[in-house]
Amino acid sequence: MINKVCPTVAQAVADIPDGATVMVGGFGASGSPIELLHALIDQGAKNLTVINNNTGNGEVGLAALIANGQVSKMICSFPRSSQSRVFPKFYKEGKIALDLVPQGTLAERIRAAGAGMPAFYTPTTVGTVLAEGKEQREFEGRTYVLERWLKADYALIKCETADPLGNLTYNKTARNFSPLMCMAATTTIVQTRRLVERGEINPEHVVTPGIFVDRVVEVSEPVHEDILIAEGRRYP
Amino acid sequence: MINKVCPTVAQAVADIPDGATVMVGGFGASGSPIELLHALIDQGAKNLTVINNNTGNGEVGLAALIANGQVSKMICSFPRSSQSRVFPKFYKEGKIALDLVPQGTLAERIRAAGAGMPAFYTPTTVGTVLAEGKEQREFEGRTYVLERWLKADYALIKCETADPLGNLTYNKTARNFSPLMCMAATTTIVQTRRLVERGEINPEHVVTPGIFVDRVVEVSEPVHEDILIAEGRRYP
Amino acid sequence: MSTGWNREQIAARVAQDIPDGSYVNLGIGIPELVAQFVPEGREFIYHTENGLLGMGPPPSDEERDLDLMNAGKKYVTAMPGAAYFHHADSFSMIRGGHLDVCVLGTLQVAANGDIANWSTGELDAVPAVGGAMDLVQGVKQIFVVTQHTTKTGEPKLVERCTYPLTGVGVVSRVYSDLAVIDITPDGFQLVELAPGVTFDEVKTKTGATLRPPAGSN
Amino acid sequence: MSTGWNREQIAARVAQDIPDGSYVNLGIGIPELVAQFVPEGREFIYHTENGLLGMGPPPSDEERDLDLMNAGKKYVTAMPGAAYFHHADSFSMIRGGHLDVCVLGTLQVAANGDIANWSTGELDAVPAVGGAMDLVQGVKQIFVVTQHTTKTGEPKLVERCTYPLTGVGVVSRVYSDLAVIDITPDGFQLVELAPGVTFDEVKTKTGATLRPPAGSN
Repeated sequence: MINKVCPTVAQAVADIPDGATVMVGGFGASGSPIELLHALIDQGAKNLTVINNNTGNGEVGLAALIANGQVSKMICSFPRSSQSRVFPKFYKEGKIALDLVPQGTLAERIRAAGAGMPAFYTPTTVGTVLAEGKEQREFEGRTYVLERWLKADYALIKCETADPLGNLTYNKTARNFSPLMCMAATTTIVQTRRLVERGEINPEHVVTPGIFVDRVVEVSEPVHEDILIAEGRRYP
Repeated sequence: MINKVCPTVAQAVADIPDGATVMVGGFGASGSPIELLHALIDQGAKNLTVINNNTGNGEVGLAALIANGQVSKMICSFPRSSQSRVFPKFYKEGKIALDLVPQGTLAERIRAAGAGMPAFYTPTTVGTVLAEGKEQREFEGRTYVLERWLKADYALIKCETADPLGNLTYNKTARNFSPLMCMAATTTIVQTRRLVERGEINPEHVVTPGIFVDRVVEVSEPVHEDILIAEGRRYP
Repeated sequence: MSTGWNREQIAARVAQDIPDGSYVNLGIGIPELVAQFVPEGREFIYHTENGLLGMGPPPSDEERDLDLMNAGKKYVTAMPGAAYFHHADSFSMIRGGHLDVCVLGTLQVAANGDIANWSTGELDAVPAVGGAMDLVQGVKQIFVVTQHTTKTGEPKLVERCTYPLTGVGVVSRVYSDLAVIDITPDGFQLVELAPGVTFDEVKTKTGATLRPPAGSN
Repeated sequence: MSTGWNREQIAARVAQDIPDGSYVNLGIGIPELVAQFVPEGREFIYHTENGLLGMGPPPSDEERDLDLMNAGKKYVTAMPGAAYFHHADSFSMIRGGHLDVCVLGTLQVAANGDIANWSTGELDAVPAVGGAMDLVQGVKQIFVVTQHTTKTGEPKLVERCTYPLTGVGVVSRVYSDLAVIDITPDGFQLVELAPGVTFDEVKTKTGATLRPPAGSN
């Protein structure tokens, strides 16, 4: 019987090596896999390239991973927000690199990697500095930019319900980039609020089919970034 | 209040003009919108280009539309099957054109149209006659073929549940190409087995969000192609 | 004497121009207020790019769900008939031209429809673009909402943007505290003045030629 | 005396080479039979390209659902833990390299791993390709199942395919009624003979050089 369940978050992230490219699900606080991120801080892998829409908030989760000096490069669309202090500081000090990608292009580049398509044309960024140096081409009288797929070695994902085959559902807007990242990473590691038996998820309601998932670990009472920040918490 | 409900299949397809490009959901018999197709036969639009994975079976549904002389070109991946007689006959008589597209490329070209991306690279068909005359290019040491988006004027879709906003769910493998076609057509016309109130479909379970749907008509006891064929039926 | 429209009045004016049944994406700031001024008898469906169609107003404390946010990372609600989806589907709606109207704030908007609203080009700032470049390229109509001038009195409606562009030739209409102005092939053209505002005042505060309304002399 | 494997034995032999936990797509014909011979202690999850992962065996008449078919348009069932999805997601699984094994029938398979299984190139035939070209490009391992020769005795394992290709250099292993044969950088290499079959017989019936098993003299 196939069983992708992993007993602890520590074991789930144990093999992530220095230099890995890691996708992290979530959009701001919603869908951020805080427990997996903190396990990665405990684990200590360095020189990581992290792909996320943002760069974390406060001094927990992704921001704490950056603060701990483990991330050498961020690929994201919106690296600053009202609660984002760690990344801007590191960036201005030259301690971290930034690859800025428009949000829709980021999503589609990740999907393209999961779907086996190395490149596609998009109208986004045409005529802007973000299109500079990129191939451009006209189709039917309109100009488009060539964008490449974006792969990762690992994805760290938070979901609502998972079964031992790795079928997943998400909660509301915590879905965001996560189903795409599951497709695009060589190894997809998922923390789930609820681990259910095989067959408990209606096949019509599965959002991420298990084929895209490698490890599932139950975190039944996940902390939430916004709550941790409101409480003034930091990690470690 | 937004209300996309249309009282009859006849009214739903009334404005499809001669020469239109029409996507038809379904894979073989499953998901085929027979009532909408028969309404289109009654309506009589001619010189249509039809996009479907197949070419219909027996002498009902899509096969009947072809038999009625309304289709000048089919874009599909698999135009013959054990129950497919009309298309092969018309094709051999030179009465209908065929654009043969591999199934995954067909799906992705339709999605690309819906997602606003005019072209993408895929490994499918490299080294085969279906890649002849197409642009090819190497990425990371592997060769890919450039494929273009595929749009339509109309999509005829069958679903399981719809609300007045056009949110849809499907039944099992009757889903197939339909969610993609809803995205890629200028006007998407849906027949639903069950029309429910706004709010009755769980927002987590919506497969096609209403933004992709223009008209919804309830067909509560749809006929099924396999049953009609077993009964030796033909239309009209 | 106070002249022109305040933030709420600008938002209400924008709402008048959105047809019934439109799918709408609202940016942060004044654009968010548009949702409070839907004209009688119309319904708009709100899209937020982080994966929700059918976004509703902010929740009460009891309603609040930590997993239900908008693109500005504020807590929101979902209306009956809403749908959740992932980011690729969400930006397919945007890029694929399925949204009818996007209302955005801006730093500058030019007479040729160019918009610059993501960066002031300062070299030591952290650049952040989010979904702005996707929205301006994909949504059928881009409405820009802005104060007519900066706090220091510089025009925000300009001949050519000096800040880094978000998109080229994409804006169709501008709503400021002073006026509603169309972007036409001939540049800025006045549609309507706010109460107590004169054409000459708007013209003086606009950094490019402003044509009078169509049909006027 | 009957020698070699029958259809079921070929299918059973293929199943031996599929690791536990594999995601598998089975073509029409002998490949379908593989599902009946899953070795003790292993579990395979079956994908059908029309939108189902976790496909189960054919239904009883009572179980039959007209909306639950496989890619060959036969009625099937769904196992506990199954998932439905649309065609773009289904072919993302294929093209994106997420499936482990695809078992396909063929017209010809060449010593360089080329496969021709979609068309005999007859000009008056209706061409039909389906998902074959996607599968051979995308799935990690392509296993081909075939009778060693045609009904008229022509070899189906050839130096170069003469029929229109489905894919170039994609096949890793061939299972015939006579033998299991690997495609190596040096061409066909015998892995295993069916009972009662000799190397020389297989060699004679193969339309290209057949090398003996690795390690043999």
